[in-house]
Amino acid sequence: AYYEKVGFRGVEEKKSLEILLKDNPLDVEKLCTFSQRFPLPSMYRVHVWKVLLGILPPHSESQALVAGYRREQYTDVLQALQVMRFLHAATPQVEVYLRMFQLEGQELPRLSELTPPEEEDEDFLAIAKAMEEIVEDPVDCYWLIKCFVNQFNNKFGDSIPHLPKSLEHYLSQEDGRLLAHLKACGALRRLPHSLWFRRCFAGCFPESSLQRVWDKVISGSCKILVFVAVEVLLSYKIMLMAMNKPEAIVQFLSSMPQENTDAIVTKAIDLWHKYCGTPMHSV
Amino acid sequence: FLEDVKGQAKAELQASESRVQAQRKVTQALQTELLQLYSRLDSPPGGASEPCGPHNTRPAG
Amino acid sequence: FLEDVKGQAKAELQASESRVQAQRKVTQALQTELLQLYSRLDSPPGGASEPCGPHNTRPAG
Repeated sequence: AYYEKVGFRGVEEKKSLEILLKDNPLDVEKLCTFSQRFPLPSMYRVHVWKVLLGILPPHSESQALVAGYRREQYTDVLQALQVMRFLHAATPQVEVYLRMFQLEGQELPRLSELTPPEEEDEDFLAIAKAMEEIVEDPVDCYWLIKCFVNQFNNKFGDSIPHLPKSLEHYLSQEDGRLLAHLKACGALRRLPHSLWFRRCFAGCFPESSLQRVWDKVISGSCKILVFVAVEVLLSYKIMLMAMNKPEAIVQFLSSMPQENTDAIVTKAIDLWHKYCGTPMHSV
Repeated sequence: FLEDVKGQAKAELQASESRVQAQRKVTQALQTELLQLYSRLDSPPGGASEPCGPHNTRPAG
Repeated sequence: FLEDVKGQAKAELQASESRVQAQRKVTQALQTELLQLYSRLDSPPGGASEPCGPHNTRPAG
């Protein structure tokens, strides 16, 4: 019965999204609210992400023109990097995206000083790798990576340093004993915050779970990341309580089992709605 | 309605201008590389020691 | 009046388009120059042998 209900709900949600997508121009605010409340049906996900990130304009008459511009820009940048010998046939695709992003951000090193990607690039590469799994078309993929990363940094850059504190707060509400244990053994400060809050769980969750988290991030919430982290900790409470070495805890959390990440995300979204409320904009 | 038309035009213009910006970044990068290469060409070939130059110190990928 | 707004938007977009084309000509010229420089650098100063190996076998672009 539970699945029936979920399935039914899914159909209703899909219908109401289809109605929203017929609007011309698209109501971006309503699409945001929809994505905050419901998971996006996978067949519409890339399209909605592109609209939310401003890659596609809301007016349907403009979309083909703008899509053409996006493709041209992609080709121009890619081609220049090839001529400059920054890219070769063997260059991994995610590194191609990195160099393109660096060129557009005026952060491309000189060719003579070029080194393999460094640690500071790892967050970008992890996000790119995950996006590559979700999005087939390389032009869409590059634009989504670029706009996701830029929007995330612009919008949430100031909030990110506060997320560990927020995690501690909500964990204390949900499970004081677990929090006390993590504090006592010195693991709390060493949790994989960067993996969770800078990479938005890229490389940590399989894409099927990850994209449901990114629906929320792209539509405007970075707080969801805190609740996902809380649920990760709660889900593995028994194991974590049995570990006393912070290294072991960090190690375990950095390469988590991949089995029940879907359940973790579902619970995290519920928890997030519980604390932060469900966006009520009618859709 | 007028606002709507204006909004639409603005979105198109922004997307078009984004291409111009990208082209400018490409120009800058090309100029930087050209300058580097010219300075390599200007230094005498028999000189300092690196016959193959820095371009092959880089792993391909 | 609406036609006026639309006409203006169209003119702005055209101006942007011609900026793109102008920039593209610049980058094309720079790329051509870069390719030429590379081919000069890739062919060794003295002879026909290629001491610097595989980096110059790769077609750029």
